[in-house]
Amino acid sequence: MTVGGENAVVDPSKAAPAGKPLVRASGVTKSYGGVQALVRADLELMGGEIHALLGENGAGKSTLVKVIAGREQADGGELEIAGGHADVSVVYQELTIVPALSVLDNVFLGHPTVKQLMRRRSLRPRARQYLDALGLEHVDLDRPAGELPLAERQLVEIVRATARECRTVILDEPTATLSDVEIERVFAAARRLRDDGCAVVWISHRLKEVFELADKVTVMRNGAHVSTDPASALTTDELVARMIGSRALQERERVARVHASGTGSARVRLERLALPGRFAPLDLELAAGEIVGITGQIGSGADWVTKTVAGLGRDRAGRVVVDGREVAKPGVREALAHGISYVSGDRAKDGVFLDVTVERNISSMVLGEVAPGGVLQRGKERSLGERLGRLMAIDRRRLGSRAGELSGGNQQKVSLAKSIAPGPKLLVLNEPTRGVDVGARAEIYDHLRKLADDGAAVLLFSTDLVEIIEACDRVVTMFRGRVVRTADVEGLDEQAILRDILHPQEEEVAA
Amino acid sequence: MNIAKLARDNRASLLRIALLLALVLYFSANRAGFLDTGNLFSLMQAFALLGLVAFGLSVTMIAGEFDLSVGAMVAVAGIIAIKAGGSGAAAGLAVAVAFGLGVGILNGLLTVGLGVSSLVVTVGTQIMLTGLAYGLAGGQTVSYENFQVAADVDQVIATIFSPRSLVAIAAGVLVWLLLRCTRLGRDIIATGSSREAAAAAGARTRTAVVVSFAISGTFAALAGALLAFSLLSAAPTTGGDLLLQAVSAAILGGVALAGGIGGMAGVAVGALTLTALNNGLSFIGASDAAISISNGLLLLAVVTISAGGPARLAELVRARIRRPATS
Amino acid sequence: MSPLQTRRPALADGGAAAAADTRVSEQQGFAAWLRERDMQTLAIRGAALVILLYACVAVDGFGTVDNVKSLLQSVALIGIAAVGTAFVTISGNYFMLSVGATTAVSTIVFAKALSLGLPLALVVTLGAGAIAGLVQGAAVGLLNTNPIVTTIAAASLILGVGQIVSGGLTVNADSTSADVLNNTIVDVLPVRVLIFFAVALVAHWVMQKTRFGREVRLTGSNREAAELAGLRVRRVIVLAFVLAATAAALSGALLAAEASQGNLRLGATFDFDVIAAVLVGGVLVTGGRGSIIDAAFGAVFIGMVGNILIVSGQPYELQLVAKGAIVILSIALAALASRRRR
Amino acid sequence: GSSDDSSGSSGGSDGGGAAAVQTSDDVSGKKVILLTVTPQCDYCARATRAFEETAKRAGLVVEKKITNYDAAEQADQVNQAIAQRPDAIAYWPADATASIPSLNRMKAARVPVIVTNSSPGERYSDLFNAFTGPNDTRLGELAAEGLIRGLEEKNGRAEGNIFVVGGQPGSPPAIQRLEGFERTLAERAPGIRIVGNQPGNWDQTQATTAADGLFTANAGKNIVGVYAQADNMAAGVIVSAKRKGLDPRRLVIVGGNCQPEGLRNIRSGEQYSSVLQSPLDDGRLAAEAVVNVLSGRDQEHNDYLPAEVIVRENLATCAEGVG
Ligand SMILES: Nc1ncnc2c1ncn2[C@@H]1O[C@H](COP(=O)(O)OP(=O)(O)OP(=O)(O)O)[C@@H](O)[C@H]1O
Ligand SMILES: Nc1ncnc2c1ncn2[C@@H]1O[C@H](COP(=O)(O)OP(=O)(O)OP(=O)(O)O)[C@@H](O)[C@H]1O
Ligand SMILES: O[C@@H]1[C@@H](O)[C@@H](O)CO[C@H]1O
Ligand SMILES: [Mg+2]
Ligand SMILES: [Mg+2]
Repeated sequence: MTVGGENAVVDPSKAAPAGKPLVRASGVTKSYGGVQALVRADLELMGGEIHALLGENGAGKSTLVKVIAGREQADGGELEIAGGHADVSVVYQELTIVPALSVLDNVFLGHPTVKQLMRRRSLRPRARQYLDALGLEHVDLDRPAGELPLAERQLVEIVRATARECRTVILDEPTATLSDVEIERVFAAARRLRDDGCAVVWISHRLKEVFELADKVTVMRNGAHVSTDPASALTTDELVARMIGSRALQERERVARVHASGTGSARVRLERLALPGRFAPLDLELAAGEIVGITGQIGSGADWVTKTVAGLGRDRAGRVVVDGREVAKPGVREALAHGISYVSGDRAKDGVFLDVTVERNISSMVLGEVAPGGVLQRGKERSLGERLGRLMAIDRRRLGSRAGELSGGNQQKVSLAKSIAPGPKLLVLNEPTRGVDVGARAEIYDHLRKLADDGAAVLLFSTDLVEIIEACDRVVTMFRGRVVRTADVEGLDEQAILRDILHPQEEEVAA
Repeated sequence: MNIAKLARDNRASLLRIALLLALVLYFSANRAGFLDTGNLFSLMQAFALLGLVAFGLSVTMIAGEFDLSVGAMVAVAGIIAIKAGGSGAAAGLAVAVAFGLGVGILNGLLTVGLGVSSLVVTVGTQIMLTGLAYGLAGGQTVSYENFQVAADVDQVIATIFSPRSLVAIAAGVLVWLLLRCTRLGRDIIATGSSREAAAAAGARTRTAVVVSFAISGTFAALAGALLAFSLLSAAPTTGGDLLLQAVSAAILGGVALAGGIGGMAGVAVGALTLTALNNGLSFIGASDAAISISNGLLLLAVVTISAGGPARLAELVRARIRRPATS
Repeated sequence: MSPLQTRRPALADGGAAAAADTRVSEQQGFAAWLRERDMQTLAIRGAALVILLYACVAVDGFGTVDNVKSLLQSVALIGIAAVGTAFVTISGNYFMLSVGATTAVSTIVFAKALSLGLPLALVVTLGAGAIAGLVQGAAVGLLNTNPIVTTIAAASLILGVGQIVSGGLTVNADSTSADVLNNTIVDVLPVRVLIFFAVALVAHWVMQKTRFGREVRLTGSNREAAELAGLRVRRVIVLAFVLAATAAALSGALLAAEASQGNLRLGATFDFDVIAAVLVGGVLVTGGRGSIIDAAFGAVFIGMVGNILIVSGQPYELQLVAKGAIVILSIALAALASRRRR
Repeated sequence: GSSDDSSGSSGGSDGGGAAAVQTSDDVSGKKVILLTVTPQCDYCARATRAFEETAKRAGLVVEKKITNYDAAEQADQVNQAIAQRPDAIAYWPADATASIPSLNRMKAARVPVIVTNSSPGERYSDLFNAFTGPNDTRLGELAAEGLIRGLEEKNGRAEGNIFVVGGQPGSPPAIQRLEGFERTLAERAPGIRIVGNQPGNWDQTQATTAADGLFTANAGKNIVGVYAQADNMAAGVIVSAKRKGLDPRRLVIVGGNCQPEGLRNIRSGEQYSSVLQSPLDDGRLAAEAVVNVLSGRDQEHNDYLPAEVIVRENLATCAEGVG
């Protein structure tokens, strides 16, 4: 029906009869400048099902979602939505919580039924109900949303999507910033929606979730539809093969893990390191060649350990020692001078320069090297960009694009490449593969491993336990600001780690 | 709600009010008569102009935009009011305000329609409006013959107010209500706080921007028209300093340049602070240099305090002191 | 091998090769060049060219060497100040609203200092400007104060000091010692214009090619990310303000040399002209994007439009209306052009 | 009136010289509030200073309120001044046209008012006790006289094309000077044609830009002279002429206000004439008028500054006036 221009939408007053799809997109195309984001995208959503939408970074998932929600105009193709764009609610991949508004106002922002003269009193109980359902009983309705931690903001966003009471609910990587407990709540919410007859689209790079949750799975590759199957008919390997296509599986063959713990010499020592109000004094040694994971729920302080080591905790106590030299005072530059490099957990906020080209992002932490004597050398910058781009599996042709034009996962790779550029002695990462697809994630782990093999130490905070187990040699688990235990990953399973960070036994909590 | 928490949550607002009180205290201690009704009337008259313009401008700032054209609007609206006021001041006022509304909407539409920074758009309209002012006035100061009108708009009400200052106060209250109690107001704040996020969430960001410019255009025009009737004349050069004063008032009042933050109560305090400073300095007959320098110091102090400057300064100093000890 | 082939993506890059995404069509030649540019700056340059050609043909007296010379002379001072201000803008700190005050007080400092000889007078004036910039930069960069209010405050302080120094009176300058600044080289290139070109080119080079310039841009693009990346954010901001204020002081010195006097009202109206030049030049107000040379173009563009209108005998009000309309038209053009591109 | 321009400086019956006012017990200790304009303009600063000195010598207590040519702010200052109950107000209107409501208020409050420098006009003369300051129409006439003399001297006859670089458009001095200037030319030298007029806003740089355009626009018309409404703007015109390769000495450039720039350029021959308008006289006359009004002495209602054409021969008069 439509080619270009407005996305034509079926009259919303005509409800979709049973058995008819709520949303049907076929042959949708969309390009940004020279980039064809959607080549031929098909998707059909039925009420009462959870439909996983999978694909590599840049496959076009988010773009398709935006077209369905009416946020972007397709260049061509057909789109039918039973209830119109207004019957589609979306949790976008990038946070769309408005920091200056209260939690209450955020929940009802853009809600179609809110009257021009707002009567907040009548909205409060409704908001409360939706928030409580996602485990946000403790969150004050009047608190500015910008003050909430990242995970809670993400949950509020999900609350907003459910509060709209649309028949199609699309969740674009809703769990990327959440830890397992919270993820369970989101699962429950998604199931409730399905049981109420909604079509739920679930986009995620965590394949485990998909098998747990989804009824149907659609895979996209290079902007086009690859396949749609019942989830039960697929295996992980099949899924991965479809997602990454010709690159197939041999690329996932990983460098064998060398357990370095106890073998290498201690490169980094944290001695009685503490940040008042965040985490209690802890001791930790990282050997050269070792990847140490650190994990915990919100409020565990685990993420603050990485930030503090990277120089961000201003009031820290204790010592950070790298190769026998103490990092005398807090501060990012000081940490960098001692060979500590940091990868932020919030790439849009402070992880990448969205306005700046990929190449210039990559060189941003080593300007001294690409500009000897203060004058930039184009060739040096270019070859640096190419080298690190290759390591991080960033499309070479995108080196000249503004980072903001890349898909979320590819932005994450840029963030990593940038921090690896200085050749750090200690690489500190905060949720390093948030939103990164399986293929690229494996590549990133490989690279972390190579970096470690070259003698660096790696400290990695993640709430993704699969990541901890896949990527790390040792893990530090934390609960309410204290270390629960430090253990070799080998022999640990997710259950064990989860137990640590949820219900630590009294005697296990370090004094 | 306990008072300590309330005080902690509103530290910045309390600081601002304290500053205003300190100024008032200083001037009245320095010279008897500062708080006399006659002088308070003069203070409120000054507020009538600055406050009104600042209220409007700060709505655009809260929406994450900026209206550089308010100063020129004050001038041109005054001229329009006088030219169109031949058959009666009310008609002149109406035409001028309608003009302000129209230009405001135009500013807003250009900004959202072109998807460019409103600073650039309003630099353009600012220059054009000034040209229009010169054109309409034919290079002259235009004057109004009906003396009664000036007496009316500036007549004393309740010893320190006048219709002009009451209009300004009413305008502030209206916007306060808009931002607090309406969906549009919420969308304006959301738009300023995070444009992309607000739009993605379905807030009417374009409407919000256009409305905020409509408000600032209307308020500036209203201020200009009332001023013209108060002075019985209007000149293309009016309002030259007003823009910077209004920005200062808004920022003193806690409106963030980045958008999303601030409210009319704060802006009122900000405008009153500037007004009290200028009124006070003029009251004690301060020298030219003293006026400039105290204005500068006050602004610098407020902006430093509101940036958490003293604490940062202490921190920087501590860091300096600590460094040699560790090496 | 044709250039087309050399730029093909290398697909045989081995195991960890970049994802081969066939959708990215690498654009060549003009299209690629176009994509790289900021449409606003292109639109401004294009519009400038069109207007220029039109004026040369249609406006009597416009296209003469003398007119172009005097046009550039009158643009030079705004241009120098705009080039300096662009550092502040690109660093993410909007504008320096103390440009006018700095220029005005600099005319007094220069006029007073000229008795020490030209070189010393320049050093003193630029030094005073640099100090003014240092103070503002320190407030914004170290104490995180709001740049707009900080520079409005600084303008008041600077003018206050200027009043104390001059008592509000005009300071006469012995202009003969500053004559070289008023000269014209081989009858075509006025020294002041030469200085403008030199300042613009050097500043442009600094912004594009030096580490400092890159740091300014990155800081303006995202200050928090810049801090996390270990860039010298504070130093960068302080320096941006120092450069801007020094440029404003240089404008003041040239102005005083030309006027043979210092006066608090000389150049006091520069603020808005400078802002208009920077904006029309396509520098992104929120920082990060834009180039120095385009701020200079912006100044020339606005000056040229004004000149054409005067030369063609238009009344003052029409000049203003036309100038404003052109500012808006140029950005509209740019916006439409970049929309078409998508 | 043409007789005013050469009348004595302190008007009134005692008609004495500069230091005629004696400290008399009837005014000393009385409070006068001076409402004045920007300290950033040289002329204003000098006039304000002269006022203060003269008033203090007479024993008056002076309080000063300054505005940067902001009529709105000045209206508030008038309210404040009335509240402060002075014995008299000396009022330099930021915009004479906008001063009527303020004059009404001061009159209603029964405060004696001396308007200085910018006259609201004859129509409103019952609203204030006296006006002292320049007669701007007369200043324009004298500028025209200078131009005519210069053309006769340099070219043998008073004819040809000239242009005008004016003050702030809309400001009374700019309007009135042009009026007087044009009228005199029409009467006495109809062969002189004004071919262009652009504002220089009392600013040298802007005057330069305006002249740049005017010289170019009229390149074919053989410009023989320029009227810049103040000497600093004339200095801008000279700069522009040099840029165009014109020798200012061969043009007849006339200015006004007797500013330091004018002194210098007339001496060097690059400017032909100026018009005497001494800021010192301006300030002093106002202060003397305050004293006269307060002590019940006679005070002429319109007390104009002495004005005359200044050329190289009588430059000394000008130098004295500037102080
Ligand atoms: N605003 C834009 N400008 C230019 N290119 C864009 C823009 N938005 C998306 N793209 C490009 O479109 C393609 C599809 O991106 P999209 O965000 O849909 O991928 P995705 O499947 O959601 O990936 P991810 O899993 O990383 O989120 C990518 O190549 C991306 O770079
Ligand atoms: N992400 C979303 N999820 C669910 N509903 C949405 C979403 N975005 C928009 N909507 C709904 O679609 C409606 C129209 O949104 P749209 O963005 O088209 O409004 P708009 O064009 O911005 O309005 P205006 O022009 O008045 O600013 C909104 O009222 C909202 O309810
Ligand atoms: O000549 C005028 C004076 O009369 C005064 O108004 C100030 O500006 C000068 O140029
Ligand atoms: Mg995506
Ligand atoms: Mg919208």
